[in-house]
Amino acid sequence: MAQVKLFGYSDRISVKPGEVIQFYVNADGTETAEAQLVRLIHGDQHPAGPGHVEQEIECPVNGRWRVEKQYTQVGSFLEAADTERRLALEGSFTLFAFVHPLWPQVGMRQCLLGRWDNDKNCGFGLGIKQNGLLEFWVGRGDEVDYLEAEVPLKANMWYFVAASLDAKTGRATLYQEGVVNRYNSVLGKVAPLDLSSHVSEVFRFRPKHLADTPFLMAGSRDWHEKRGHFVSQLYCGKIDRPGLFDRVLGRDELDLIRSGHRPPAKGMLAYWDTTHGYTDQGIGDTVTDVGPFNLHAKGYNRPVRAQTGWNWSGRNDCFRLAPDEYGGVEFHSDALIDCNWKQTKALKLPDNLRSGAYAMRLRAGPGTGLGEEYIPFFVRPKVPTGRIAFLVPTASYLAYANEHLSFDAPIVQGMTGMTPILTDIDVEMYKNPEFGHGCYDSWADGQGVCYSSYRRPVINMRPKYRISSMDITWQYPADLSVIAWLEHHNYDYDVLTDEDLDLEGVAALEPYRCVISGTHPEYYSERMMDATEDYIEGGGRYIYLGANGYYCNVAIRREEPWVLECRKFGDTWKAWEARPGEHYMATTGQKGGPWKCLGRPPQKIMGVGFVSEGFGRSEPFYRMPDSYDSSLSWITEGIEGEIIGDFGLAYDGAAGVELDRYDLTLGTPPNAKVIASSGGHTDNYITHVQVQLHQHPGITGSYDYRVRADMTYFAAPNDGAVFSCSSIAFGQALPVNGFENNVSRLLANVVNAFAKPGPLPDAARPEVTSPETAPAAS
Amino acid sequence: MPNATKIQDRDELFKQMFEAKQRDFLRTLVTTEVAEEHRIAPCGQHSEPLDRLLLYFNRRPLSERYAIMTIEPFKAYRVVALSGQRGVPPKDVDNEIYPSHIEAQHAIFLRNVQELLES
Amino acid sequence: MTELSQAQRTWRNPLFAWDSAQEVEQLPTASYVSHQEIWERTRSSRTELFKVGRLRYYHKWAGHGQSTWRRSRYWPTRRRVLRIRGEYNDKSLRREKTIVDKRPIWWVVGLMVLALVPLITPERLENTLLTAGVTFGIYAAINLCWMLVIGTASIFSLATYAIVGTAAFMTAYASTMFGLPWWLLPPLGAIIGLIFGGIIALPATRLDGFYYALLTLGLNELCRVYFVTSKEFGSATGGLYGAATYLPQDWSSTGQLQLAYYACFTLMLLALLLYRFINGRQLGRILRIAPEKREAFAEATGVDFRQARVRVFLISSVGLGFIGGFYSANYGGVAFSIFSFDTVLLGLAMLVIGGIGRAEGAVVGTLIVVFFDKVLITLGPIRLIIIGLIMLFVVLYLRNGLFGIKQQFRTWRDKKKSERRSTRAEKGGEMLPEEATEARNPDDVYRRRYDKMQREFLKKLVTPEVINEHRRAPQGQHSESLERLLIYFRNQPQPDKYAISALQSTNGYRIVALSGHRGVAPRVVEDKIYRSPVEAYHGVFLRRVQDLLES
Amino acid sequence: MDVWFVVSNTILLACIYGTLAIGVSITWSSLGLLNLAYGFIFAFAGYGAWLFAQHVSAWGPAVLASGVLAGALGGLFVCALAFIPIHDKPNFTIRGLIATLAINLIGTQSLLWWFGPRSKSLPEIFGTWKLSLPGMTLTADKAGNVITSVVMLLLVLRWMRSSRGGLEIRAMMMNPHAASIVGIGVRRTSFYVMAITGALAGLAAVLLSQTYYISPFGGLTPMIKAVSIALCGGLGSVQGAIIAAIVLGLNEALTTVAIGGRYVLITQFLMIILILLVRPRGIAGILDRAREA
Repeated sequence: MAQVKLFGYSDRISVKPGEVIQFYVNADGTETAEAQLVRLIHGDQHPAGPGHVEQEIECPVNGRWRVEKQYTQVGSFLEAADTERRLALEGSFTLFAFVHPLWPQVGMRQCLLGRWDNDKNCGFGLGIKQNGLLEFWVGRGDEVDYLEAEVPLKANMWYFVAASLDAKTGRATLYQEGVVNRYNSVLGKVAPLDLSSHVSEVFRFRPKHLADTPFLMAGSRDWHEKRGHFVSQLYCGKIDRPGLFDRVLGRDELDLIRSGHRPPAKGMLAYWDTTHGYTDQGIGDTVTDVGPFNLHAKGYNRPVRAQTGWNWSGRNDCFRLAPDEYGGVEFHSDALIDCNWKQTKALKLPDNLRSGAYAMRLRAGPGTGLGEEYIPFFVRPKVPTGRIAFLVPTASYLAYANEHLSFDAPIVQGMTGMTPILTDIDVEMYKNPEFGHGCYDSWADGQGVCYSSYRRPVINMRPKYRISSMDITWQYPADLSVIAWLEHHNYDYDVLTDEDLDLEGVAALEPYRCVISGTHPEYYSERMMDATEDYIEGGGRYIYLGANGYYCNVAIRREEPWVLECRKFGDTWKAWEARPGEHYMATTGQKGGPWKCLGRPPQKIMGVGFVSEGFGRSEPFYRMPDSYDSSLSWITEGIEGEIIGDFGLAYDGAAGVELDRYDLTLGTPPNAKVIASSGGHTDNYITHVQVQLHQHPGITGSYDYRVRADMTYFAAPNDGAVFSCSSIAFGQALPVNGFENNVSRLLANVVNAFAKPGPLPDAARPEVTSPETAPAAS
Repeated sequence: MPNATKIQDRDELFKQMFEAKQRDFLRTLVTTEVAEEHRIAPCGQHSEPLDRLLLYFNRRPLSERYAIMTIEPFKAYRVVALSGQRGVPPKDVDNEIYPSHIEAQHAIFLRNVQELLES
Repeated sequence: MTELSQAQRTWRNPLFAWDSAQEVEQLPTASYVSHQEIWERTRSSRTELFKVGRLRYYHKWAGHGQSTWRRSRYWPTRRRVLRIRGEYNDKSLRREKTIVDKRPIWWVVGLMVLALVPLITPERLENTLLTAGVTFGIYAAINLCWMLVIGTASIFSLATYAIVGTAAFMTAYASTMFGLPWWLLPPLGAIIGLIFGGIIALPATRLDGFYYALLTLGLNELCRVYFVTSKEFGSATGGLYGAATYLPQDWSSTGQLQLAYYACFTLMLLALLLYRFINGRQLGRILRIAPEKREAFAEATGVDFRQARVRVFLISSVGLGFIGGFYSANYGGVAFSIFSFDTVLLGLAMLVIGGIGRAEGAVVGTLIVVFFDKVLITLGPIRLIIIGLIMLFVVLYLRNGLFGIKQQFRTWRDKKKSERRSTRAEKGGEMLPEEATEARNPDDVYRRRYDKMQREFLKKLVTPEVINEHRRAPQGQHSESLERLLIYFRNQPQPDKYAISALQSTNGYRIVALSGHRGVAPRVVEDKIYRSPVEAYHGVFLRRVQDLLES
Repeated sequence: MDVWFVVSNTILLACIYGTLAIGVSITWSSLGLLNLAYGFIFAFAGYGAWLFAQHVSAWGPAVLASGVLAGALGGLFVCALAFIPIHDKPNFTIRGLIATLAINLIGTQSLLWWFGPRSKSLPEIFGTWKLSLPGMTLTADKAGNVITSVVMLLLVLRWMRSSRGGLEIRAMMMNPHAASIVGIGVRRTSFYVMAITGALAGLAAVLLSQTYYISPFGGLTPMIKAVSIALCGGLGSVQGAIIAAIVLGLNEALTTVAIGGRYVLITQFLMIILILLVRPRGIAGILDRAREA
């Protein structure tokens, strides 16, 4: 019997009671699954904590669900809206495009442009053969005539390619010329490569067309018995300004197009000007046809727009400056934005549902491992009621979605200093990459993944999941430790997500006296940054309960909040690097990358910012002199001794995994106080590139004093305040010893003070001029 | 430890604490073998104890650092102390003339070790 | 180095000053070893290094560049006149074109020579040569059909000459008895071939290769005995003669011979066409999926190879019958010798010498055997002995006949090459120059060298102290020796890198090795189950140390 | 119909065919070699016996022995030439078959070249006596044939059953891989096998020469019959071969009596085809696990 596997996702991640959420489930080896709505309390199974805790909640859809095998269309491509079948050409025609293949020798045929049915062998197409040769083909159903170029296409080089068929003589001609300049390709002019190839041959027949074949770019129509129609022959690479003529374009005419002239009007059927429609605020998924029939092409799985085009001259680094040089649309054969499965169930949330982290739990077969699936979502209150909000960093969940670091990144063992501990689900995801990647992965062709979405199973956004390369909980399951802590102390809290923050701005936070962040809110859009800053400035009290947060700029479309865009480059540690000139996000037109490089280091809002990461071991915090400041003693009230948090579910310490540091030069408010700092980190903790200009020996834990977490507090305008914990491991120290420990106590002190109406204790008392007690250490 | 409230930059505060601990540790690394190792080859790959000592010495604030002054290239060198302030020239620390910069470097090392042990 | 003091064999933990509970103050460790020592000591390669590079046997044509390359096909197929591969030379980036398959050229040249033979034969040899040529044409045609049966359909039938002979005898009989004109004989033969083939195809579907071979061998013998003993077929005269022939009786014997030569040549061309159409098209392709012993696989993929085999068998039987009819029309009759065991044997020799499964093998094999058998006829039995010896030689030493020599030579050469290389190369060692020529990225060449040096150095760091230290704390602050080992291990490339698999069922941990290829799951390297991650980490460490010491 | 005649002929033919077929069968099952040089060995043994009779002694048993010896020699010769060099090469079965055919061609042509096309005859080995029984007459050659071949066959089977060499051969027949693992040398065993099967062919040659003559190509028909019978009985099975020999002997005897000698081959092949169609692996093809080709 086949192994039972369940995977699912929901259409929304943040819902209010009374709203409808839809679930999509894919099942292997079973036809039914037991569904149960659960409220998630704790998701880390570490023996030192409470283990996995959930509450089953009554709801109308609990019980047996019929589930089925679902199919996913992976790969990005463009489909032309050709309802009148103008592109079903039977006479002479010419196809052309600028292309920048990423992986021509992948061993599978890739279709660049064409109205081609792979199953019925009908139509025509221009593509790349298995061995990398440019190829033009025409099919009659029973037979296909192919014509291929003489030399294979080289990866990462710009070409102008064209193919024409003369209906009268049957002569097919293939045109391939390099359009390499000093900037746009991997090789420059000094490499002795002759890229051009012109081949011609007489074909035996003209194309026969099926009525319903779509005209596709970067893929072609295919059919499978169970799936029905889908798109295969997916292309990896960029296409720039393709077009279609209903006559044969001569070599001279093609040469003109190649040299940058606008294609002639005579005989033009379609000319997709990929640079058309760029705005200051981003680019959509539709590629405009500026030809006579307006056959606009719609992107599927979000082809990457605004990539450098064939004529990128290196002078301009943004599509907003020179849209004409940014005509590249990049396709990847394993891109995935939305699984688009058939809906399995819809649930109208009960009106009395409390705000919190929920999930639809599905079980089939053994009910464990791959036979168990949680589809998580967060319930906001209809009207904010709580004094406290827990802000779930869903944007960062998306960035880390389905990461495959243990498998694909050789450096990860060196970074973590650990051997990965894999589970069945990791292996399953590696074997079946159809649920896509996160922004820590590369697409199969080697380019970094810049789009991630939650409309697909995101297996690391699940309770119980442990990130294999580090053997701790990470993001969602780690954040559940904070929820468990809030539950344990019976705080009156609401749950909010990044999505709400991005859509509603400061209005989402304003009702709350105190906002608590997740353990690793790394990815922040500008709207989220602004809202957070405004909230604090307006008197909000913010607990930054993690580290390496507010670090990287990302972009989210308002109308499609399930997709995140992230570009990685430059002065940061990065899983991949965006090409030069491709640092601006197509979604908003903003520059991506670390906020520090954009002039907004996290220190400016939170007082601390990323300094080091290392894994393997965490250390305790040591109280710093400021904690003995009598005006701040409310923070450490009831804490014995100088050591805080020499325990935790993440490597037995409250300071570890990733660390943030107080840094006046990067904008820590000068009134910030350091309550405690960690020390004694191992040499596996390395100072981040952003805090030094050169790399030299001695920048690791046992040499460099900057490798530390600073627990900071500062008062903000209007009775606002920020408390930053500066360590990812902090949240995971909370559950130790049944939530009775000094980390828990310290956080409770802060939360209680923050949530209480009126000014904070330290504001009430005048500043004490001399310290009361002895120094922290000597 | 200096009075915490006098130092505005909490970073500086931690740095002092860190270095105090580091010195405690580094003092345990000082042995005759380490000194001998340095004498033979002041530059190049070193054993971990020597490496740790050198990395510490080489990252002292400039005002606490020594340098070598060439009196005559390849013939005579002297050890000087940097001021760490623009416009203020280095000061001689003694009158010793070393025939090669290797010996001068070793002399600096010994001085540094001495100061470490005394701190 | 001199005697080490205690201090040098002790590692002091820089974090102990932080006095956190987990820290030990000092641990025994290995003495310091410089990683530079190995670089300084290594002055030359351990094996002798030879100049490399090899001659290019094939002419590489230059690329077309800007000019248009007009290609053409064999009308009306989609097959190109010549298969040409265009590429960049890996080393020089020069554009090159290679004729991948030169066989069409050889065929054209060979067939043209054959067509010209009658015109250039010296007078004195004309008779012998042309007679041999006639035989050659007919036998080549027969062998091509036979090759379809043996090579394409993988039916080891030895009844070929039985079909030809039967068709020949029947048509000759029909011609003598009913006065059929010569041009009716081949089609009639084809019908007889179809019937005969149909009868013997029946057991072919049931019997395994050898059973069938022996059965058909017997069948051949059966036909011989039958025809030899049948009075109607001229048991008294050693054959049946007097059938109609296409050779005009009023022509000179030379003229007749030349006509016969060209007729047989045409017959061979027809057989070649038949071979091409069967072997090169759908039927042949189906059957190539189902070579012997992979039949189950082919069947599983839905290929009806049995039916395809029978169809090929029947088609070639029709061909053979046609040739049989032509045979009697050519010679005006037929002798019993067509059924003789030696004929079968010689035919088999022709196939075997050329190489089974190729048209050129059948034709050239026939040419060789016919040359010995008919041209050197004066030698008597010795010529057959020679043929037998050639056949024996081919079977004993060549894997697939004369035309398999190239492939066999290459295999042999590659084997020798890798043998030689393996005697010189050391495990995990540097790339030898001959290996380096095959490296696509010269960076790899250096990486191998660096890696080798690094490992030589790291081997010296492995001591019981280091292993104990790791057992104590797989993560955390480590002594230099241990840290160096760990950094090396952790930064290895992904393929075959160790990882740990958490077993849900038993709450244990097992060591696996990553594949390094997307979609390929890690493989389990040992059965041992570790109780905790810490034990598993140490297990991985021990394995890595083991691998290091073994390399 | 003369029942006795049929019976005696059946027995006689069965004995000779059995002798031949068992040789083919053993070779196939133990070595995986289909020895189509059997005809040559046959003729070679005949000529050996003839030469012995011509030049040394015409005493029956001695001639018989010389024929057997010559046959064994021929077997060894084939083994050394066609088995040893290629038995571990790919495609051995087909190549072995073709190699033995080549040897057959070379050998018979050499015999033809050396001795000329004229047939030779051997002296009467078993004398010329007759034994008259009620209903039938037993000629010396018939009786001798039967007795000698049965004795020889029994000897061979007995040897195979009880001796070390026989054990090795049987081990090879059952499982060549396992046999080679336990240290039974393929080469050495192959010499045993080929010598014994050659000897059987030699015996058959001498025995048949009592009826037919010795000629270079005289081995062909016996070989084809032997192969067909072995095939029919199920390649590799001794029992099968014996059963098939009896069946085909009976068929031949009956055909001769009923229709006429010239139809013997025809009925025989029809019979074989029939048997094979019913049991594609021969009569004993299921009794013994036939060696996989």
